[in-house]
Amino acid sequence: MLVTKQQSDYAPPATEDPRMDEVARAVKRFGYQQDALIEVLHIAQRAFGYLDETLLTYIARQMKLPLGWVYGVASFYHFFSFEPPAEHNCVVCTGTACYVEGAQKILDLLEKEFGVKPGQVSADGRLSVTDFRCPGSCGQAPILVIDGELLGRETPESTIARIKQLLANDKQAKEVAP
Amino acid sequence: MSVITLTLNGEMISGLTGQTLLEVIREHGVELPTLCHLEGISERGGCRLCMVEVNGRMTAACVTKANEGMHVNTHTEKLQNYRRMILELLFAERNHVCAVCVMNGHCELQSVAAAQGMDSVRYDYLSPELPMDASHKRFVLDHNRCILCTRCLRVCDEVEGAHTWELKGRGIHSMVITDLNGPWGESPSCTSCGKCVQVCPTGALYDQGSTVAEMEKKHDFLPWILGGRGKKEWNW
Amino acid sequence: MNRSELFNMAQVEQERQAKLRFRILSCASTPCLSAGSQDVFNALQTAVTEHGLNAEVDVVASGCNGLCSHGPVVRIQTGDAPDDIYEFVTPEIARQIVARYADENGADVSEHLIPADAPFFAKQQRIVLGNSGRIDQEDIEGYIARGGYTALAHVLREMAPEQVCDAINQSGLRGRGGAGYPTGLKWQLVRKAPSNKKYVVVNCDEGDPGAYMDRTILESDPHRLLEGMAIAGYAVGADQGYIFVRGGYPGAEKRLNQLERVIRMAEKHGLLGGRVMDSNFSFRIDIRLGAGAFVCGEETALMLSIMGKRAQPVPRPPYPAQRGLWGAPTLLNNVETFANIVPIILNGADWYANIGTEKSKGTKVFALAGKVVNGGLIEVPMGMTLREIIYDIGGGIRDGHEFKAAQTGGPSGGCIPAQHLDSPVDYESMKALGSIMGSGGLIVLDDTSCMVDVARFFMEFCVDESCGKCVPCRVGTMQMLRQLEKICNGSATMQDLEILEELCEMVRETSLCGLGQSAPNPVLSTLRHFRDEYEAHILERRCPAGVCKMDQVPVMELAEELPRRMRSASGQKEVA
Amino acid sequence: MMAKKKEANTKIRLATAWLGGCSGCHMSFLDLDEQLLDLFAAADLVYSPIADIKEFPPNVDVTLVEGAVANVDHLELAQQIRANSKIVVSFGDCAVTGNVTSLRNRLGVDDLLTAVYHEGPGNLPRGGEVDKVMPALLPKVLPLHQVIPVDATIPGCPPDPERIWTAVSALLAGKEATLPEKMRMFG
Repeated sequence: MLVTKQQSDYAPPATEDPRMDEVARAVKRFGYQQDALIEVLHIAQRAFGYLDETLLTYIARQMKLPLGWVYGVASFYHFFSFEPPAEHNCVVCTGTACYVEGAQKILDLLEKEFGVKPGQVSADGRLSVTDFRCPGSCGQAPILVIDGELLGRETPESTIARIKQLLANDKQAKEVAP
Repeated sequence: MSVITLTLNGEMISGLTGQTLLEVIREHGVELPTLCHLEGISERGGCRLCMVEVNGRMTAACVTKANEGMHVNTHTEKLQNYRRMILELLFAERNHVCAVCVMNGHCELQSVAAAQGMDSVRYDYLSPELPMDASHKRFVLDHNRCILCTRCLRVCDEVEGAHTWELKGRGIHSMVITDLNGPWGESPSCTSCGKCVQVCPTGALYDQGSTVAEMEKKHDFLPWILGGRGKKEWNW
Repeated sequence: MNRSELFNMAQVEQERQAKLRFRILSCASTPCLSAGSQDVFNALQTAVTEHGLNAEVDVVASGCNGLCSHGPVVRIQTGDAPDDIYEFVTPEIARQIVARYADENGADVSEHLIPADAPFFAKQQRIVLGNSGRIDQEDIEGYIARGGYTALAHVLREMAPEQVCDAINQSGLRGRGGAGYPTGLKWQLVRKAPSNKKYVVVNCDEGDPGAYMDRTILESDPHRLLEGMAIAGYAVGADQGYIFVRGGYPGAEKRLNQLERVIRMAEKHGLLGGRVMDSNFSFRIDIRLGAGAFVCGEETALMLSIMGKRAQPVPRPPYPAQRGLWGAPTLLNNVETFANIVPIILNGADWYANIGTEKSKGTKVFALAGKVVNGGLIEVPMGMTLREIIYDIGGGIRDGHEFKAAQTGGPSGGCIPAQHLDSPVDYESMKALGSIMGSGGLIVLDDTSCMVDVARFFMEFCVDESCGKCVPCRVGTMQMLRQLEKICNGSATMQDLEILEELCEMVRETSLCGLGQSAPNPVLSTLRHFRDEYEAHILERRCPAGVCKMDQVPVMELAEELPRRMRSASGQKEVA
Repeated sequence: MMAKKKEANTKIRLATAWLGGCSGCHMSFLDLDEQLLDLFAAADLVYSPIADIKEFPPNVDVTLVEGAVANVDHLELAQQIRANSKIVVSFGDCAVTGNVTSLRNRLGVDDLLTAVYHEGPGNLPRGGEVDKVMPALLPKVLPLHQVIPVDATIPGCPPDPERIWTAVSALLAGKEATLPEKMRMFG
């Protein structure tokens, strides 16, 4: 039988990556229901850190959805990212309470110190800055989340100090390692 | 289907249950401007040009079912003013430079603006930096002229059945894309049927090689196909 | 689990707790975590072990006590005496607290003890938050010991579905998501909609940037939500519920796992799932994740998101009560609304209808934040004045500044100035003042805030959150933002203000969904109450609060300004 | 003698100005051909790029402005025009919409100058062009009505003579220059 290229392409591509298996298991767990796309994307992003073309193609084929559909949904929601994450991530809450308490000053100083605006990654790929609304800790505003750690009542200076410390620790660790 | 009676601009008119207000209004010879609406594909209700006042409240005629006893006004001063404002917003959103556009003279946005008396744009032109995609061997996509009406998405999904087109992002950053945001020419799902190009109201989609004012579009094929397939007029 | 098993379980847990010397509830909700409450919790556990009290003392990670600005907060329950609540607890203080309760001669920790009559607590009426901070975040026993699931038991045995809808209707409860639609009416609509399949959805996406009521209720007292949803399911004839909850925010994963465990726990005890409490009623609850889109506050967008699609609202009608999820009639309420159901059933519709004002019944939870002394999660009867909320509960403005405005309703709401501080807080009064009740964000602004800048902040948010489907919202918000930016940087003229006002009206009237229709509200309300600030920016070229940079000039003045700028730039170069 | 002077005084004082545009609108204006005779029977041309008049005169009745506002000279002239004209008409798409002139708006002024004067053929030494050689460029090219109030518009790139005549003859007759739908199209 003649198998055209298109047909063979449409099967989910074979993969050795165990993280892909995790995604495949998730699709299966949701009974291949197409309406679970957002759940599957959450799981995929957790496993890979971001959503690249291979991964999105894999999901589309597993769930039998048009490619554009998957991309359209993933790009609609701010949580999903198509770029690899930086080594360190500093999330600054820009919700109303944090804004009122000076979150913009934190962002301004971050840009001045590290040259990174919200949504950007530093040139060396080590630090990304994200703005986010909101983790729901308004009583402790302004709020930061540095590498997953939730921090309240921060100032521009304390933020810079924390990040410098973080970057310096890496350097030390690298110097010790070899 | 039963007959319903409603008031259109002070006159009693009749329509059928299930019809949209837009259908009823146009049947009675009152012209409403539209951009995202296209007969033969689903309604979107996005461009808001067909806004009318129903019992004093504004609603888009294309997505509102005609109901018994509705009082509909289509051309109040406020509505006319809002329509011009919406057109100004569209012209300010992207880089609509009619003079150097392939669709100059045939463009729906251009002619709706002229018809509605939109003589200038008071808002800041946003002048976004937008790419063009000329990777397809037959067609070109120019985001500068796109008004995000999504006719291309709908015709591709509903008539051609390929679902090549999608929207990416949201809000002011929305863009039409093919598949995973790759070059159109490399789209694995595109059948190059060209329906999207023909239904596009502006110069966002056009034939390779056309130059200023050369591109014209025809969407007569839609009722033809939809009558044949959808309404099962082709019985062989 | 049937009715008698439920009561038995409650009794066992009550007796167990009664035998303890004391219980320590350490707040583990997000604000306290950001203040370091995990370390406090660890210190408490270690200290209890060191005192050899493991068998006699509970150390529990609890939900929110409300006083988030003073976190970490620790609550001590000692028998029948009123609870002691400690603020600003550090690991060291935590050890001292344990020592104090273990042995009367321990160090004095009263400095951190909040007086029992502190107005922050005394002026509140905690119904929705009744269990919050008083029970373990997860364990079902604690909830059942406080009467949990008896409302569901009662409903299933004693009430017909219509009676439940009627009771909710009689209570006068209105939707707490913002618009204030009568909850009972909505339930009746779904109940009457003809369909074999119906759904109950709770919106816990909470996109308002500055509000965290819903997440906190979900964290602090999750079983109450499940019970409320099950009652709703029974009343409207649905067998499937969805909790639409935000994923992806920092700490979300832990919360989601917790919620998942809570649902499984309720299923394990037969309080959810097939044949609930041995009745003929079945009700499953699943979690669906949001991924960061404020527009999901619009019900049609929310349902699209649950169905895994781009959350672009579709025109109504049809309303979700007619055609919702997968075309089936769907009941959609927010967390706080569902959290009100259990107390209404337990105490009766009349009891509830006696709280609040004529048209706004019951209590409202607010996330009080901004420039107040006491920020946090509060619950007050409807009709309390803003002044009482801000000055009595909130303790007034910090650092000797002047109150300027209260922002309610987030990006869809508005700002209420000082002259209206004595207005009662209810749906109608807020609307009359040009704001909305909203879901409960309440941000207090002082004289260091520029109201034009606040309007600009919210418009930036709306631009970011517009789904892009309809032109007025997609481009109109962007153009409004442009005008506001011009006002804030000094380049605006009075004509720009006119353009802005005209756009506000157009976007409000022609947008497809609630997001666009309400996007101009922050501008309209600040224009209404603080027009002088707008005019100072434009006519006098100054920002009265000193927030805006004002470093640009109107186009007309560029003829002089541009050559000057260029000369100074090239002059600097020559010097360098 | 007296009669002749009086007659001259009753003529409409017409001006045309050329800001940031290609002069195509003026070419189209000249294409009015024999209608020009009718026009100048009723109007005096008191300022125009096609007439050698240095200063924009006072008390102008109608001024047709071609081109968008791209630099400070345009800005100053636009202000002079407004101050000295009863009726100001945006003449052609550049004045009405910014059109081709505004295509540069996607670039920053510095990048634009670099691209044109330094990266293009025949490199010039850097510096000086900003305020010695050429007038300072505005950050964005603007349509005329975003700089001064405008009373009427004649769209088109260029507007064809028919449109120009329809608008101008209406203005000369003291009527509003409202164009019919077909003549309102941009482009």
